[in-house]
Amino acid sequence: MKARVGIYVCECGNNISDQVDIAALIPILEDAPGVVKVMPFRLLCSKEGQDFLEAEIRQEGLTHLVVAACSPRQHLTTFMEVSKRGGLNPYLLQMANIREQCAWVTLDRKEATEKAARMIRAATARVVRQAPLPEREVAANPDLLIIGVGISGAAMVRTLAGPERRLYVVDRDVAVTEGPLSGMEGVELYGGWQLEAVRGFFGNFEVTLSSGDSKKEIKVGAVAICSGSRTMTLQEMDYPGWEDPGVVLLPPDLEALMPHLEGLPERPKVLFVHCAGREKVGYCSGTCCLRSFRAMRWLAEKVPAAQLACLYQDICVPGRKGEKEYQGILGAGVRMTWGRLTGLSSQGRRTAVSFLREDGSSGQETADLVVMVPATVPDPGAKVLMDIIGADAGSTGFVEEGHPMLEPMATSVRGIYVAGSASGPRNAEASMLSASAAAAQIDAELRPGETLRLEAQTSQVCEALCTGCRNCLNVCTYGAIVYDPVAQTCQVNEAICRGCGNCVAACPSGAISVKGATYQQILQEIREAVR
Amino acid sequence: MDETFQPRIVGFLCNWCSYAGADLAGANRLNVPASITPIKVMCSSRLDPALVLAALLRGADGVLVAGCHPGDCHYGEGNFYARRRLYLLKEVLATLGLEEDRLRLEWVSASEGKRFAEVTADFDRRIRELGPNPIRSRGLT
Amino acid sequence: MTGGMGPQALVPLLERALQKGTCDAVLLPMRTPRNDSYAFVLVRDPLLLQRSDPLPPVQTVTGGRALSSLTRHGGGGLRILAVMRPCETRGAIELAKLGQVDLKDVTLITMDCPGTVPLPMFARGELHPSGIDFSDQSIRPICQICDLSCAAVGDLHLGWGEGLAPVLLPGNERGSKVLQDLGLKADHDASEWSAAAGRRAQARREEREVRLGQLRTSTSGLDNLMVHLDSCINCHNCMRVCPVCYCRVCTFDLKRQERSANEVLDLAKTRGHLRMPMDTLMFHLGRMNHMSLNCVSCGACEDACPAGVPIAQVFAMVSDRTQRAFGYRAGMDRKQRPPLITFLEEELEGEDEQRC
Amino acid sequence: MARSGDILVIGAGIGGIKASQLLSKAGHQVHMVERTAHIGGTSIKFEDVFPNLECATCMLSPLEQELLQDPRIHLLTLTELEGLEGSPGDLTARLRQKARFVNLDNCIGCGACYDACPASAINEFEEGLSQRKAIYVPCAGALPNVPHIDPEVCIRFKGEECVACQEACVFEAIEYAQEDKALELKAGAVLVAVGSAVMDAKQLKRFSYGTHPGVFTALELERLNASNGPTEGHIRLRDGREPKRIALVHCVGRRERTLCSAVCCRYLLKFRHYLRHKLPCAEVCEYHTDLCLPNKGDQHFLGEMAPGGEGLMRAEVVRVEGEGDSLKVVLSRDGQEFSETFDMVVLSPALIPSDGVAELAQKLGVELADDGFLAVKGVASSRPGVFILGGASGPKDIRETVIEAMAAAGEARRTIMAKEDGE
Repeated sequence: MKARVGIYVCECGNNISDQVDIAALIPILEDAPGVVKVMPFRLLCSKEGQDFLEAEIRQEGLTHLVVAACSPRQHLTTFMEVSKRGGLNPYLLQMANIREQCAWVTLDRKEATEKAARMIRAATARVVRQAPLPEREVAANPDLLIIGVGISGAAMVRTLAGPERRLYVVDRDVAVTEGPLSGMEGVELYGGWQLEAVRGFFGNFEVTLSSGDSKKEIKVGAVAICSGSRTMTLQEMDYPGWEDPGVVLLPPDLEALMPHLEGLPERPKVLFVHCAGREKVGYCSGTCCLRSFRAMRWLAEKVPAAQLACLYQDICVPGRKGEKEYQGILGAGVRMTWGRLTGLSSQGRRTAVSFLREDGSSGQETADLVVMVPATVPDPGAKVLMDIIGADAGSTGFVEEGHPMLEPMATSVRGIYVAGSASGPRNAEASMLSASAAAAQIDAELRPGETLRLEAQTSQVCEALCTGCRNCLNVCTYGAIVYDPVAQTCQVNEAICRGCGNCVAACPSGAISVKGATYQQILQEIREAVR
Repeated sequence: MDETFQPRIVGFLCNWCSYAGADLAGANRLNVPASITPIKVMCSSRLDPALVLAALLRGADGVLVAGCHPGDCHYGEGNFYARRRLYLLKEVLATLGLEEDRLRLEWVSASEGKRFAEVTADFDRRIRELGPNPIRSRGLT
Repeated sequence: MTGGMGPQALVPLLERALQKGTCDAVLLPMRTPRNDSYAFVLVRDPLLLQRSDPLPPVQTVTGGRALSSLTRHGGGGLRILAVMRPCETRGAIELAKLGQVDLKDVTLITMDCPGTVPLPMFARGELHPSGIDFSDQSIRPICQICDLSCAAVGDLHLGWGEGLAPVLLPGNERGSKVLQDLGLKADHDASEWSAAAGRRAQARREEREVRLGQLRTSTSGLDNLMVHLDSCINCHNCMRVCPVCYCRVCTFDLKRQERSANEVLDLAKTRGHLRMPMDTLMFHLGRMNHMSLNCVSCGACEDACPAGVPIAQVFAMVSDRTQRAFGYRAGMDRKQRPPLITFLEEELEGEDEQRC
Repeated sequence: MARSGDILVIGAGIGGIKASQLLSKAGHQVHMVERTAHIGGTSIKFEDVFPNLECATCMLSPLEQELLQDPRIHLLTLTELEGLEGSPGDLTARLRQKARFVNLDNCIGCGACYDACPASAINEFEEGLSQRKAIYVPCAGALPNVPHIDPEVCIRFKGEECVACQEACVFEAIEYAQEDKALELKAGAVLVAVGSAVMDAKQLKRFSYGTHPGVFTALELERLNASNGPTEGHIRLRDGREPKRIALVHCVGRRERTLCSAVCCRYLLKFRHYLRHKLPCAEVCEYHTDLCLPNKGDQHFLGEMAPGGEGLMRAEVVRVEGEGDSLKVVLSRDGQEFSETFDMVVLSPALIPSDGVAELAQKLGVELADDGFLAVKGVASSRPGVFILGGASGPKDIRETVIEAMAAAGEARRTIMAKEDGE
């Protein structure tokens, strides 16, 4: 069918017409190939403008539409809607941004007019090369695999359990099968099982679980990593003299400290050593200071006679609660000493703690009990897990978030989510919070009974041209490209592709093209731009 | 320098940062050389060097590629690859003494309207120094 | 190592390899039945090795391509000993990185290469050296500036020539393994050879600098470049024979490169004149952009050019620079990823950060 | 009884935006109420954000555009809550929308009216570093790209016969006759994302802020560095000179407020990056008591911003004294007092409850904490169906705010669902 292109030039009140001689434009545009109508309009984005365009599309039987107006960032969606209403596929529309990028930035009216002509002709040459793109969807499986049932895992199960989606819960601990989560509606517990393989993509993952020799295949739409974290052991910190009996780790459950308090002198001196292992792990665990302060308060109640001291480097208590606790223990007379722990040693019945001061001089404190406040480290399983899933584990070994700020519950792989301290140190409260955040995101992005909308402008591989060199696969940030060993070519998974076009440029064979930005479309734009 | 020379510069702008930066230049009514004709691409990494070459061989006096600053890419890493590809093309041109300055890669963020104006003005100046792309007069492609 | 003086010394060794089942097949150049040319042949029968010539005086089809057709996308599990020149081997290694060769079951055997004579002259019978040695003056210009002609890039490498006692050197585990299987042990004292190889490389490197320097002056700028490219007839042979041009169809042969008559006329109008056929520059510059990072300077393109364009040397000139730009040398390091599928976050930035 | 799956989100900062978009994705109609004339909150004031030094505008403007085009999100700018009645799943919000005096549908944001306007005032968005007109958008790129008239400044509203903007506008978008509106909305749940404010550094006399021109607040430096800011990104002293020695002061008001503002350490480190680029010759000294680097990537960030701790010193700033053009910063370390001289001092004032939060709490019928932030348990307020996220309940960085936004959205959704099942 022969192209019938309509070009509509918005005067934008006077914003465009003041700088661009639209009358002079019209003849230049009219002789562009395929153009059947060129028409100025005062304000195309207005109600009247939109109705006018809609009517024009029908009356003129337009096959392609060019709107020369403002920035597509402002009104592309507006005019795509208009196209739809006019019965024209919205991808057969091209905008020429002759306001922001021409009229408003060009002093000389003649130059502005010529540039506008180039821009509009470029848009016209491009639009006739554009193809209608359908709005596509894929069916999605609402079921979810949750890995690990610590605080965050359990919270997610409680939040998401229900009749409309199955939850498969895997944990290396056999006990969970009989645990508090057993018997919940739609929840299948796999205690003592682990993840072996994950295939597929968001909405349609195929997962292999294994326990000893037995395997199980399940299908889920998404995976939530809740593998948690743990605190460093004295051995891992490996400070000289850590074996000293007077040295203990701050336990999760403070009651566990009691035995260590027995047999201490009348007014025992208890020294809390913060940042234990921080140098080794290379980050501040963020949660330990508060934990330590609470322990001090608890201890002060249990053993009022105790003299409490604290060796610290930075007090990290972001927010409201922590600072109050801090002021509290300062008020209670806990002696704070700045120092970087270098070693421990027994001194009679006491333990000597050596440290470096900021000026480099070394200092020493002795105490009847040394309580080490340990760094938090990722669960040993996390890295393995990341390898299986193909998501990034950061340099710290914790799961990397999809985006440190905007996508804290996502990972680098779409459909794989993370919650709790698997992605970094978190206390119980923060873990709960992150769990309900992740749950909310999954619930919103993977709604039972609904399909997933696909990007309209995705890449596609021409099998005849692909040599299977996998350059595209190597540069794709989304893992949207797979190599098919049978066809010996690469293929794009359009459910994942975001249409950036990186793979297109990576392919020397020209075997990949991205819909809506093909070689020809851009080339035609170039041609007119350099005329 | 030939005063009558009106350069033709193709400006490939990434949708997320540089195109927005160019819009901001407009919103602020800054002056951008009329020689630049913008072409929007989703990401600087979409730019197949063959297209850049095509632009130069079709007579573009200059080709500007503008993308998000390294680390800011909307798609994560696209601009890192774009940087390598265009650097390669520049090296090829440089080895053959083909005025690699006609090709320029710049980072312009969505808030850098002023920078966009400066970058384009400077590039326009350079292209005017270089004069018309000899490809045209030599009848080559 | 045992007997022989030159590459022929490899033949008995290869026979033994086939007999002992060290490998299932040997891939190496053989004389054609009419003794007037050479081709790579996959040999399973030791007796056939009689006709083999591990180091022919001319390069016909490059070894990398031969290997590619055997192993592309994961061979058939056939354990192959492949005998070829360093440049061909480097081509094979590049192809492996590009998924066009699978080296899993392949043992690459290389040897010092004195160079080859130009294919056209050889084909016309103007040059018919039986064997070729390091003093030969008739070798191709691209060979004359090859500083990697003695690079031990194979799993096994044979050093020889110039009166040297030939040495067989394993380049890695796989190479040593093969020697073991054959009941041979690596020549420990390779000092004499490596000294000689070093000298050859050095001399060639200097020659390369000089010649490419001259070429650079003579090609610099559009006019000068066209002096060399004007004779191009757009046959694209250079691409077709290139061992690292691995595309099914060359991008520059695709329809999308074709210009509509309208566009051409349009150009004719706006320009005084128009060189036909069009897009010669697009093709060559485009190819340099696609291939120069993988170019191994094997010279196949130049051998194949009917118009006498010194295309291999131009490519050598370009790829020396582009490869250096990314700290890459094609085919030398099997582990190193090709430059365009990787990046460093901080690199290639001009002095944008103003210093104090 | 009518039940509503709609959700009311108060505050259009990054938290409110993320929550609204998640809810819209989940199929809810969202009413988004913003007190100012524009969306984006505090985050859009930043050039870069830690720890990746990403360009904030590049990060946020796509989100904002998306929000404005989202058919399920109904944005009400210049609007505040008056009262909230009812129970979870069936709440009625009474709102008051101030007149914009500019027709949102007609205006295309060309800005012709700014130039025409004769009246100008201090631009609050630019931390008072620049002037704006009576009809204005706070900064280039602010969304929606439609100005509003500030009746406090507009001379017409002071009785003069000015129609300058109306005459300048070819779109008949200026409507002096507009009046404040009272609105009523039904919603199943309410999300409060009003963020936090920055303590007025003038209150801490010892830092000489407001009395000496060389003393700046962090937000002032942010705007000075912003390429869309008052100086187009040139970091200059108030008299236009380039600062040579700059002191970055941590924990300003930490003791007075007994809270750690959580973000200062990292944004002050970020400033090192700004300054290194913009003023490579300037000497920068950073004075901190503790370094609060709670996220796994922060230590690495510290290493990049201050390699080998260069320019970092653990010392408390006792006071800042003006000495002509320059500033004497009196420091104390392990009981020892000493001083250093600078020409620019940048303070990091504590984050405090945003103004009007107490009133808002009343109107919402939720409890305040003793320190004036909204009291929360997780993201739940004291009133069922009302959820709090981000800075409203204490100092938060963007990351934490986003997490709470998603959590709050989820909780709100669940209360509504629970109610609906209850039907």
